[in-house]
Amino acid sequence: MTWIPPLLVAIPLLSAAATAGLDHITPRPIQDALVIGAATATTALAFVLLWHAESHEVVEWFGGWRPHHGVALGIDFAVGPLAAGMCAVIGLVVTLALLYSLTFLREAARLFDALMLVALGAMCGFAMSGDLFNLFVWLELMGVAAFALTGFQVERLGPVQGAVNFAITNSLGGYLFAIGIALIYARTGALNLAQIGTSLSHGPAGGLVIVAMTLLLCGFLIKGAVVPFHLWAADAYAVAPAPVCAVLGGVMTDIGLIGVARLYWSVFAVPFGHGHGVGDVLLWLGIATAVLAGTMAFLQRHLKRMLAYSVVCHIGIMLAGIGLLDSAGLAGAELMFLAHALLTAGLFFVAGILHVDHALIDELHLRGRGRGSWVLAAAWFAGTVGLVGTPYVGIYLGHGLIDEGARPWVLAPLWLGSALAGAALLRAGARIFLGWGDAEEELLGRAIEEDPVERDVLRPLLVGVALVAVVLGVAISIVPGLGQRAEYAAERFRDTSGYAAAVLHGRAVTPPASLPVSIRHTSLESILFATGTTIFALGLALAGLYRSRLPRGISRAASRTLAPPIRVLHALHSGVVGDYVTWVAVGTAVTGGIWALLLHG
Amino acid sequence: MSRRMRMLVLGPALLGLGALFAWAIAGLPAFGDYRGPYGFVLNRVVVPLRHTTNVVMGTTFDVRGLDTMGEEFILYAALVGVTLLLRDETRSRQAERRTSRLDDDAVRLVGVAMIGGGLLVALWLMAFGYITPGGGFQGGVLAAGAVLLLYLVGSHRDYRPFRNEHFLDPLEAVGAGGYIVIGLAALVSGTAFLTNLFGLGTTGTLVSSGSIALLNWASAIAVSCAMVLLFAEFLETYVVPLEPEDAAS
Amino acid sequence: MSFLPYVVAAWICLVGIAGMATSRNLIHLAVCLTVTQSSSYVLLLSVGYVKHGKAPIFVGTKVGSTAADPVVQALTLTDVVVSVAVIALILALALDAHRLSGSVDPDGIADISG
Amino acid sequence: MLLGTLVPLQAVAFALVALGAPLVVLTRDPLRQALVNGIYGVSLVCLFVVLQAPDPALSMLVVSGIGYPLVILAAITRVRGHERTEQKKDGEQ
Repeated sequence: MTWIPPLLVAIPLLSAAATAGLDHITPRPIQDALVIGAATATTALAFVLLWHAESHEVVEWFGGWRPHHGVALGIDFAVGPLAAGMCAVIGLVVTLALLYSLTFLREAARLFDALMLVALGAMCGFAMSGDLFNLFVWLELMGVAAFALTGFQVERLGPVQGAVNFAITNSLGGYLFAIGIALIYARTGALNLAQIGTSLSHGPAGGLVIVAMTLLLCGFLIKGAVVPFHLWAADAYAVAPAPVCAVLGGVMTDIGLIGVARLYWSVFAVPFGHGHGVGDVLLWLGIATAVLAGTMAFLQRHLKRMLAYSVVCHIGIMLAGIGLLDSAGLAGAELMFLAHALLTAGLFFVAGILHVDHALIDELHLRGRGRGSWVLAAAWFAGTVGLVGTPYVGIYLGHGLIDEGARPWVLAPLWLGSALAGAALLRAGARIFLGWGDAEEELLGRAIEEDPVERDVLRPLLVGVALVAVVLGVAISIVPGLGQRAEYAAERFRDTSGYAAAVLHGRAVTPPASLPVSIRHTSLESILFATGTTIFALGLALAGLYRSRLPRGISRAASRTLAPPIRVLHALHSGVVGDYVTWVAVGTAVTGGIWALLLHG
Repeated sequence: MSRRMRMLVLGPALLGLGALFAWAIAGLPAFGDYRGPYGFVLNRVVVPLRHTTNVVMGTTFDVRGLDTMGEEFILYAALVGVTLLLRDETRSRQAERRTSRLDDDAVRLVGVAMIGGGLLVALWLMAFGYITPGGGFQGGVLAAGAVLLLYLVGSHRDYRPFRNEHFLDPLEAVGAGGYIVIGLAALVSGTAFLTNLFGLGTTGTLVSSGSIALLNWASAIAVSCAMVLLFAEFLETYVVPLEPEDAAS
Repeated sequence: MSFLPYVVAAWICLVGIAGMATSRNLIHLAVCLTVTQSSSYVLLLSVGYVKHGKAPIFVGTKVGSTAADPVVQALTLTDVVVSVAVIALILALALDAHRLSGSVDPDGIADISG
Repeated sequence: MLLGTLVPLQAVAFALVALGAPLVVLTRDPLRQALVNGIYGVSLVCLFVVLQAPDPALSMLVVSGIGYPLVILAAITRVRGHERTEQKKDGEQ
C-alpha cells in the first residue's frame, strides 16, 4: 500500500494545476466536479491508508532511493495511524469547505479552488513527511496558499491587513525553521528525521542541538499560533471567507502541533527524552495559550475573531497534551484535534451563514436576529457545547485523556480556558438566537463590520454542510473504539526507536492485539471537571449577557478591576506587524533561553 | 505598542537571539571541516547511478525530486495568489491603460539583440542544467526576463500575446502538472513515485540522466510561464507613459 | 577553527529581523524579509563547504574527488524560489493595501485590533 | 582564529555580505533600497561562487537581477503613480 501516500499529495496538486490551468476552457460544472472529486478521492484514500497503517508503518521512498546502511538518500513518507488519521480529517474538512463554497463564488472561483486544493495537498504532505527539509517545503506551500486565500476579499482593508500579518509572521517562522535545518544538518549530516535522531544518540547534545531545536519548534509554534506567536491568527481568521477560516482554523493551525510532536518524538526525544525539560516548556506554553486566548475570545464581539481565539485556546490545550509527553496526552491531543477540527469548521460555517443572512458579523448587532433559525441555533449550541467539553460530547474524550497524565494544577487552567472560550460562544449564541442580554457592552470594544463574500447562495447546502460538520464533531467522543485506537496510534507515534527501525531498516512494527470496540471511559475527575466547566461557562455567559443587572457594587468593582487589564490585552493585540515580528523574536529568545537553562549539562 | 516601546522590547530580544546563535556556532564544526555523510554519499553515487555530471541537479530532480515538486507548486500557488489578490487592482486600472511606444530604433535594435541573447542563454541553461551549472529554474527566470524586455522595447501591444492567459495558464499548468504526471507514470508502472524510469544514456550528453531531463524541462516550462505571468500581473498597468511634466522633472 | 561565515549568517538574520520590526513601508519590509532569509542560504552553503573542494559538478574531474556538499546547494535552490514566491505575494498585498488605504505603512493599515 | 581556513577571497565575500545586509535594511527609501538590494544580491552571488556553489549562484543571479527588481520596481511605480494621480486630483479640486 505504499502507493497511497504519494497520491494524497499528487491528486490534489494535479487537480489544482488542472483547474486553474483550464479556467477559460472547460465549463463550470466539470470544473466543480473535478475539484470536489479530487478532494473526496483524497479523503477516501486517506481512510484506506488509515486502515492499512493500523497494522504496519507505511513507508514510501520517493524515486526508489532506499536508505543504505542506515544512511537515507531520498525523501520518505512514513505513515502511522496518527498521520493517516490527520490526513483523513484534513481531507474531510477541506471537502466540506469546498462544498460550502460551491455555489456562491462568482469571481475567481477557479483560483480559490486551486489554492484550497494546493493547501490540502501540502497539509497531507506535511502530516506524512519524514524529512526535515521536506517538512519546510510543505510548510511554505500551505503558507503561500493560505496567505492568498486570507486576502481573498480584496475590496476591503481588513483582509489585506490580516493576510499581510499572516504572511510576514509565518514566513519569518519558516526562515527561522530553515536556519534550524542548517544547524542540525551541520551537526548530523542528515535530513531524514529518523537518521537525525539516530545520529544524535552519539555524543553530547550541546548548545547547537538546543538552539536548533528552539528554532525548529518555534517555526512550528508560529504556524500553530501558540502564545506569544498567536497574534496573527485572530487578524487572519477574522477576515477570511468562512470556508477558508474553516480550513485554516480547523486543520491548518493544528498542523503546526503535529510538526512539533513529530520532531520531538523522532528527533529530540533521543537527546532530551530522559528528562521533562522540553515537555514542561511546551506544557506551560500550552497553558498560557489556553488561558490567554480563552480570555481574548470572551472579549470579542466579532464572531469570526471570537472563533479564532477559541481555536487558539484549544490549540493551547492540545499543546499541553503533547507537552505531557505520555501516550494518553498525545492520544488526547489527537482526539481533540478530530473533534475540534470538525466543530470549529462547523461553527465557522454557521457564522458564515449568519453573515450571509444578515450582512452582519458583530454579536451585538446580530442580537435577536437569529430568532427562528432553529437549525442554525441548534448547530451553534451543539458545536459550542462540544467545544466546552461537556461529558461525552465533542472534545470531551480528548480532554479526558489529557487529564489522565496531568496534575490538577495543570487541569484547572486548561479547563478554565475551555470554559472562557465556550462562555464567549454561548453568550454570542444566546444573544443572537435567543435575543438575550444587553444591547450594549462597552467592555467588548468597537464594532467591525464587513460585507460577506457570499452572494446568491444555495442556503440549504450551506446549512447542510454546517450540520454535517457539527454532528460529526459532537459524536467523536462516543464513537466506539476510537479512544483505544487513538491511544494505540499515540503509542506507535511515540516509539522513537520503532519509527527509526521501520524507516531506516524496513523493520515491521508489531501489529496490535485486537483493540476493543467500546466507548472509552474516563476518570471520575474528568467528569467532575467537565461538568464544573460546563456550569462555569454557562454562568460566565450569563454574566457576560447581563453584566448591567449584577448587583451595583459587584458590577462596578468588576469593571474597575477588569477594565485596565482588558485595555492592556486589547493593546497587545495591536494588529501591527512590526509588533508581531518583535514578539516572535522575544518568544524565540525566551523559549530558547529556558531550554538552555533546563537542558544544558 | 508605541515604536519606542517596540524598540525597548526588540533590543533585548535580539541580544538574546544573538546569544543563542553564538552558542550554536560554538558547537558547529569549523568552516570547511564538514564531515556529514549525506552529501558525500550523493557525490559518489549520483553520477554513476544517474549519468548526470551535475550532482546538484541530480539531487534536485531525482534524489530529492519531491522537494522540487513542492517548489514548483509554491511558485504556482504564488502566481495564483497574486492573480487573486490583484484582480481588483487590474480591473480598476484597466481604464487608464494607454500604450506607449519607444521610438528610438537604435535602442530597439539593442533591445531585440538582448532578447535574442537572453533567450539563447536561457535555453542553454535549461538544456545543459544536468551537465553543467544551470537548470529549469534559472533558465526559466531568464527567459521570462527576456520576454519582458520585448515588452519594454516594443509596446504594450507586442507584449499582449504573451500575457494571454488562454495560452499561458494551460502551459503553466502543463509544466507544474507534468512534473506530477511523470511521477505518477513511475507509480503506475509499479515502482515508487518519481522513480527515474527512462534510459540513462551516456554521461555528459544531453540524452543522459533519464527522467531528470524531463523533469528539468517540465520545471523550465512551469517557471518560465509562472514568471512571465507573475511579472505581467505586476506590470499589467504600471507602464503608464511618462507625461511631459514628469519627463521634465 | 574559523567561525566568521556562521557569525555573518547570524548577523544577517538579526539585522533582517530588526529591519522588519522597525519598517515603516511594506515594500521595505518585504525586502527585509528576503534579507532575513538570505541568512539561511549563507548558513547552508557555509555548512556544506569543504576545504579544498571543488563544485559538485563532475565535468573533467574524477567522481569521488573532494567536492562541496550538493545537498545544501539543492536546498538553497529551493529556498531561493520560496523567497521569490513570498516576496511577490507580500508585494501584491502591499499594492492592495495601498489601493484601499493610500498607505503602505504597516502601522497605518492596522484596521482591526484587539 | 576567526578566519582560519578561510581563503582571502572568501573572507572578502563574507565581509561584503555582512556589510551589505545592514545597508539594505537601513536604506528606508524603497527605490534606493531596491538598488542597494541588487548590489547585496551580487555580493551574495560572489559569495556563492567562492563557496563552490555555481548552481545557487546562478539562481541568485537571475533572482536578484531579474526577479526581485521587476516585482519591487513595479510595486514602487504603482504606489508612486497612485500618489501622483491622487495629488493631481487634489490639485484640480
